[in-house]
Amino acid sequence: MSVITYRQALRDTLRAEMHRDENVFAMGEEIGVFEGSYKITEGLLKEFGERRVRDTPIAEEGFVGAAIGASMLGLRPVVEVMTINFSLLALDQIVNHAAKIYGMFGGQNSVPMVIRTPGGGGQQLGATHSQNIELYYSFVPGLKVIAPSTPADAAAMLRAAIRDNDPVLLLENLGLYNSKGEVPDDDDSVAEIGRAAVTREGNDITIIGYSRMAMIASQVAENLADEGINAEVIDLRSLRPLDRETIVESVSKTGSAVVAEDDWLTYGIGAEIAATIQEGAFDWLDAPVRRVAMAEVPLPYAKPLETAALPSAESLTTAVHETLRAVGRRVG
Amino acid sequence: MSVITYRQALRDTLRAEMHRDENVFAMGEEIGVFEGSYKITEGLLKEFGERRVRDTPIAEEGFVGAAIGASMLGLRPVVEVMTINFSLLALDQIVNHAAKIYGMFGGQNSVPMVIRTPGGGGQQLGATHSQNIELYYSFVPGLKVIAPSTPADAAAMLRAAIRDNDPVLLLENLGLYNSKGEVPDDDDSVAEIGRAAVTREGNDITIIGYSRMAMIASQVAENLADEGINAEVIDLRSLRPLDRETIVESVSKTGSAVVAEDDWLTYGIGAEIAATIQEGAFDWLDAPVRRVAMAEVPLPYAKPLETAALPSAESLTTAVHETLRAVGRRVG
Amino acid sequence: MADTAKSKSGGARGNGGRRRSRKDTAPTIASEQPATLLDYYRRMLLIRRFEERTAQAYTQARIGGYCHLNLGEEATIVGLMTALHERDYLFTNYREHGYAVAKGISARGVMAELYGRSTGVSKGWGGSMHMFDTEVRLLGGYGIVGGQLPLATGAALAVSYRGGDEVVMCQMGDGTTNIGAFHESLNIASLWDLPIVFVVINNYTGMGTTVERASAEPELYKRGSAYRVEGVRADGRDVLAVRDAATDLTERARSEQRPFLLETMSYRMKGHSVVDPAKYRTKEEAEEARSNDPVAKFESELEAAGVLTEDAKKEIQDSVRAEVNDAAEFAENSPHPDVSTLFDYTYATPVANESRRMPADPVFAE
Amino acid sequence: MADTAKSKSGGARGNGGRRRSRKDTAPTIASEQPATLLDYYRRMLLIRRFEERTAQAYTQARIGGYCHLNLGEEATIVGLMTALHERDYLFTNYREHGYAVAKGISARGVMAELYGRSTGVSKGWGGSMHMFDTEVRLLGGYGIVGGQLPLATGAALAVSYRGGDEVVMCQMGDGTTNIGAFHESLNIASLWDLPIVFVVINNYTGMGTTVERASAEPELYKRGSAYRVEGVRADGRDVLAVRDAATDLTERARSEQRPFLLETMSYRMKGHSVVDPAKYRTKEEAEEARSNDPVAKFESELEAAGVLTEDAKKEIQDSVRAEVNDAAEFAENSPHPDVSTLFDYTYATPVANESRRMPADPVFAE
Ligand SMILES: Cc1ncc(C[n+]2csc(CCOP(=O)(O)OP(=O)(O)O)c2C)c(N)n1
Ligand SMILES: Cc1ncc(C[n+]2csc(CCOP(=O)(O)OP(=O)(O)O)c2C)c(N)n1
Ligand SMILES: [Mg+2]
Ligand SMILES: [Mg+2]
Repeated sequence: MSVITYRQALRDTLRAEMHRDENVFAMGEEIGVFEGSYKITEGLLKEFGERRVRDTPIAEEGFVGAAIGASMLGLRPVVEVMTINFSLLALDQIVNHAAKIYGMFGGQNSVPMVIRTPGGGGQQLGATHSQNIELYYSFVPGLKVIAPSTPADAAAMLRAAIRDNDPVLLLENLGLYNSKGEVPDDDDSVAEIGRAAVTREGNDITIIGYSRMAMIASQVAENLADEGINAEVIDLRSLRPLDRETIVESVSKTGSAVVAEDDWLTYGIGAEIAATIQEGAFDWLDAPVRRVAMAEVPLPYAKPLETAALPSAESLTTAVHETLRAVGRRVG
Repeated sequence: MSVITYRQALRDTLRAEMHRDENVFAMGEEIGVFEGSYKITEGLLKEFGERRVRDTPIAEEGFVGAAIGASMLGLRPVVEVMTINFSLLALDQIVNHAAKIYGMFGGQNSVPMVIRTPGGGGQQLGATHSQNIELYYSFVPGLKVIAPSTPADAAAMLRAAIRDNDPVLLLENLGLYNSKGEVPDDDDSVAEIGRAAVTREGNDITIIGYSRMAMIASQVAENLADEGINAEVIDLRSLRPLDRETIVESVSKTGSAVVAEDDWLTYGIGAEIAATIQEGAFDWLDAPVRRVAMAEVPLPYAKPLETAALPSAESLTTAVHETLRAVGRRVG
Repeated sequence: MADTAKSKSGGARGNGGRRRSRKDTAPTIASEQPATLLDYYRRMLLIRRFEERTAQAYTQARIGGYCHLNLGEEATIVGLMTALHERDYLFTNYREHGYAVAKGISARGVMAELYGRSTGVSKGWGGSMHMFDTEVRLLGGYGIVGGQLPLATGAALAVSYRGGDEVVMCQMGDGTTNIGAFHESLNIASLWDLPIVFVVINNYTGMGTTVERASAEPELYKRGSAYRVEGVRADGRDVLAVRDAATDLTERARSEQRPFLLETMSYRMKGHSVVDPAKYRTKEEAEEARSNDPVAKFESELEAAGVLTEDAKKEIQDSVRAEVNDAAEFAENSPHPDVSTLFDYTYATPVANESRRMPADPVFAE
Repeated sequence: MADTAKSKSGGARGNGGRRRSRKDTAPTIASEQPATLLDYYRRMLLIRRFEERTAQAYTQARIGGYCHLNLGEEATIVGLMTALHERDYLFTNYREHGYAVAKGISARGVMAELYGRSTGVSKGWGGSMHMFDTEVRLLGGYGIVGGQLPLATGAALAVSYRGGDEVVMCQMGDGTTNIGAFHESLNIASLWDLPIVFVVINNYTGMGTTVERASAEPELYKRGSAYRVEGVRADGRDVLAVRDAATDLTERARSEQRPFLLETMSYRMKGHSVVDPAKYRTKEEAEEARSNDPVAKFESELEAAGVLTEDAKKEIQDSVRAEVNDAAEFAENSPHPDVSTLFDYTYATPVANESRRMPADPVFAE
């Protein structure tokens, strides 16, 4: 075990996979000479050379599509899209091609590629650079979407994504790159795509999050413990497929739930979680499932506005308190 | 009143608006010489000429973006995107530009444009040409998304969209173009964006749909009446903003609901409807909200597979029956 | 670059859409092996009859969805496919029935796909726009205009990455040269020295929009100049001209490891798809098309040259008709895919919690 | 077309990224009005000092987000803005502080926007990448690479639709010429004869990727050839050369109602953004940049020509410094936007059931 950052976990894993398999290579904007906008690929160009660490022109549709085509011939490209906001330019290639090729042609050709891309607001990047649109991928059959919230998961999930034969989008988050955690040394374990994790056991209420909000959820749960509230925390980890059993099982035990998400509320990821709970745990639910999400506005640049619009430990705590009150429990 | 098709209602309204306001013009692929892939713009080039009925190159990002830019200077373009599947190529312009310009620049410049585009499967067009991805727009603050299900609504809503100062996406459906209905003659009424409609009153259960599925829902409700089941039907009409009050009010009365949607179930439009109901009508809900939606696969071409994968009157009826049984009512 | 681009027979187009092929610069029938010429004729005729039968089956509702035919592009297709080696890869748009047959897929497999049967080359999942066969290396049939360009570029990247000697051919229509993917793909292919030949089938229109009304540089082969990609134009209604131009470029792509752009000039003889009456066409245009029908023209040229005898003609026509009839019968008698297979092709690697819900099913099966 | 494209001073670039301006063909200081030259100098210096102050404020955390500076592009900006009339429209990318000031927005308004205050030109909603002012007709400041091109093309369409005589200028970086929007926009602008000048600020790199490693045709002004759009290259570190090239093209766009492409050759003197140390740059490159600093060079040229006296220089430097200090103070003392305004700018036309939920609020307020 060593304690490393989420960034380091991604870099070490990508590097190890490139050593393990000659078919694995990295491509994306500014990942080589510039060493990555967020430095995930630092040092890789020097180590592997231009053939396997490719700086692309600014052409998201073109280079993501090229990665899909290369994967059709058996290569295993790991594409970095600088931020998920820019992935909109490649959406046709991802949704109408990567996600369709296996099924549309009757299962003749798989698309073993990985797209790594960070979401996340809170950096004062303004309306077009602060979005959380993982929904666009999580909605699409044929794609797999995973969202690690810890360095250990980042490593095990990137490994799983690279070895999987389907197009996998690995959601990162600007707010997680510097977060630290224990990661097993020269580990080769592969996470199972499609499984959520109960990261904290509890009986009072279930808090469900993913990516950055899974981290926030754990922090909130720790603080709630000091108030004597014993929250169970679920890190979704996989947005597609979605692990409904784990969610429903937990809520059937706790009787109430709050979803914490970084995207917009209406039609956001949390909507499916709430819909799933009301259908799967209907008879055990003591209060409506609440969702804590971003205010529905183009995110402003000004700090006070941005801060107010984003979900936080405080807003999550408030929603938990109100939900517990709704089930008739006395809280702070 | 005259009985005309949904297609005719769109054409008559667009034509009338172009006569009413010199700033209104149409652009899109093959809308002029070819008179529209689905003939909505038939005759308009002859009547208005190339200045106001513009055939564009095949360049969705370019011409949708050009419409946004033209609207920034006060024109009111009505853009046809041949099918919503192709709109993915223009998504960056719609989501990162049309939806952001008003807010990101502090409310200085509005974007009074309309995007008309049909969704819909069932035509054996295969995985890339049969998608229902209105979710991608309904999720985005700054956009307005409306989905008329009748010729009368098509007319009143297109009129509203053209006169609105924000970017409005008007969702059409391949399965609705030939449907007929009464439309008031030389009408100038404007639909209110953001309002759902109770298209049939009932006390036993609420069926919620939009676009083609709102039409199916009405048909199903009529048949259910023969069995003595009195269903209330809600046509959402506006996906963004979403009229939650109307939904919750109805379910608070009926005690149960089924959502009928043409898109994929997981993270689909219906998820928000179910999440809204469990939060807003929690104490009145006697059974879980069920969703009838497309099977989660890249839609196959072969007819038997396509038919099996799509929601229908039959599947909706089944879900209604099962829901009523769940609330302890004896049904056929 | 535009100035270095050589214009092969075909030349520039007049505004009326007429085009003349400068036969003096074109390869001659005389200099070819009779057997070779008859083979081309047979393959061109097969595409012609296949598409006529497809149109018939479509109007009889045996085929659904959109249906775009290659009528008028037979010489182009045979010329292009003759230039490719078996190991070379092909990506096309949705107007690809003829390519599928010419690249080596059986008429049965293509027709069965059109009928949506499980014996179809894409198991009935793809239909008219989505022919695919790993064996013969036709890597699709794509319905999104321009969608195949980045994919084909990526395939060429894989070839280059492995130091292979295959070439990728990426077919597209004239209208497709105006979409962003064209720009991004040609730039990447040139920047990375990829072995790929982009072929623009200039059939004079998109759906109803002419090249002149869609492309600010209507001499499409010149568009390679923005990427230092050499462009060539050939007469798409002359199978020999297409074959020679395509062979030259594919072999140069192979040896020089560079991308090239080939534009072939032809004419769509029917509407955009089977259901399009093409009212927007002038009489002159339709007449020009008829009088320059590439199959009829080649036929009479071969007859005039004494290469195609009455007997040979009858033999070929009969065998082609037989092959097409057999394909239609095969398709007609093939089974529809079973509904139980609906969830078989969502993922290649099985995954936990994948949804296998039918529309009426609850989220949680009892 | 490429072959007709005239190369103004600036010439072709060597692979080391050095460039020499052929002064013989460039306009001379001698032939200009001293007052004009001093005005250019003042405006270039204002941008220089403004950006230096911006960098300082950013490192002091008074400014957040990304922050891209115009250091090294002062001559380009002043030359371009001099060519525009007040009624002409400007669209830029995110590297636009200098353009905002030069187009006529007060230094106060721009600095306050950088500080995220409600007195900012975009009311604090946009920040560094999103300057916008309807009055001076700077229609944004866009952070998505290439995003401004279709918008600017549409603005030119509106002008043409109304028969107006305004011109639209659309600025972009060299790396932006590789994205699909570039292709689609130039094609549409040429096809529809729109009055727009696309300006490529060739500062030799994207973030760290050089033009040669990103564009298969690195002489970017030649890329107009694929759309029959005339391209011109000018020395971006020579304010007079840029002014003349830009004036020529904007006036031709106005009178001929045609699009044009202008490439200006300059060099980014610092990292891609304030936080980028630009380690990937060679000593030679940095040295070349310093020795060709457009502001310093113009200053010494004016001094040598006797146009810029010691007194004049002091006066200008003092007033520029004063203006920048005033802007910073103004920004510092301006109010932050009030949280109660969070939902004020989602829609221009009020609409029923719009969500005004804060993160902790339930969907249904009690
Ligand atoms: C991105 C996209 N936009 C629009 C369409 C609709 N469409 C199908 S074919 C076609 C015309 C294509 O013309 P061309 O590239 O010349 O090919 P051709 O049909 O002439 O072979 C259009 C606009 C599409 N399939 N994809
Ligand atoms: C679509 C998109 N992709 C990637 C980025 C990230 N990005 C921001 S600036 C930049 C480089 C742009 O280079 P250039 O066009 O030369 O402009 P410059 O910064 O040199 O002025 C990149 C890749 C982005 N903002 N948008
Ligand atoms: Mg064509
Ligand atoms: Mg640059």
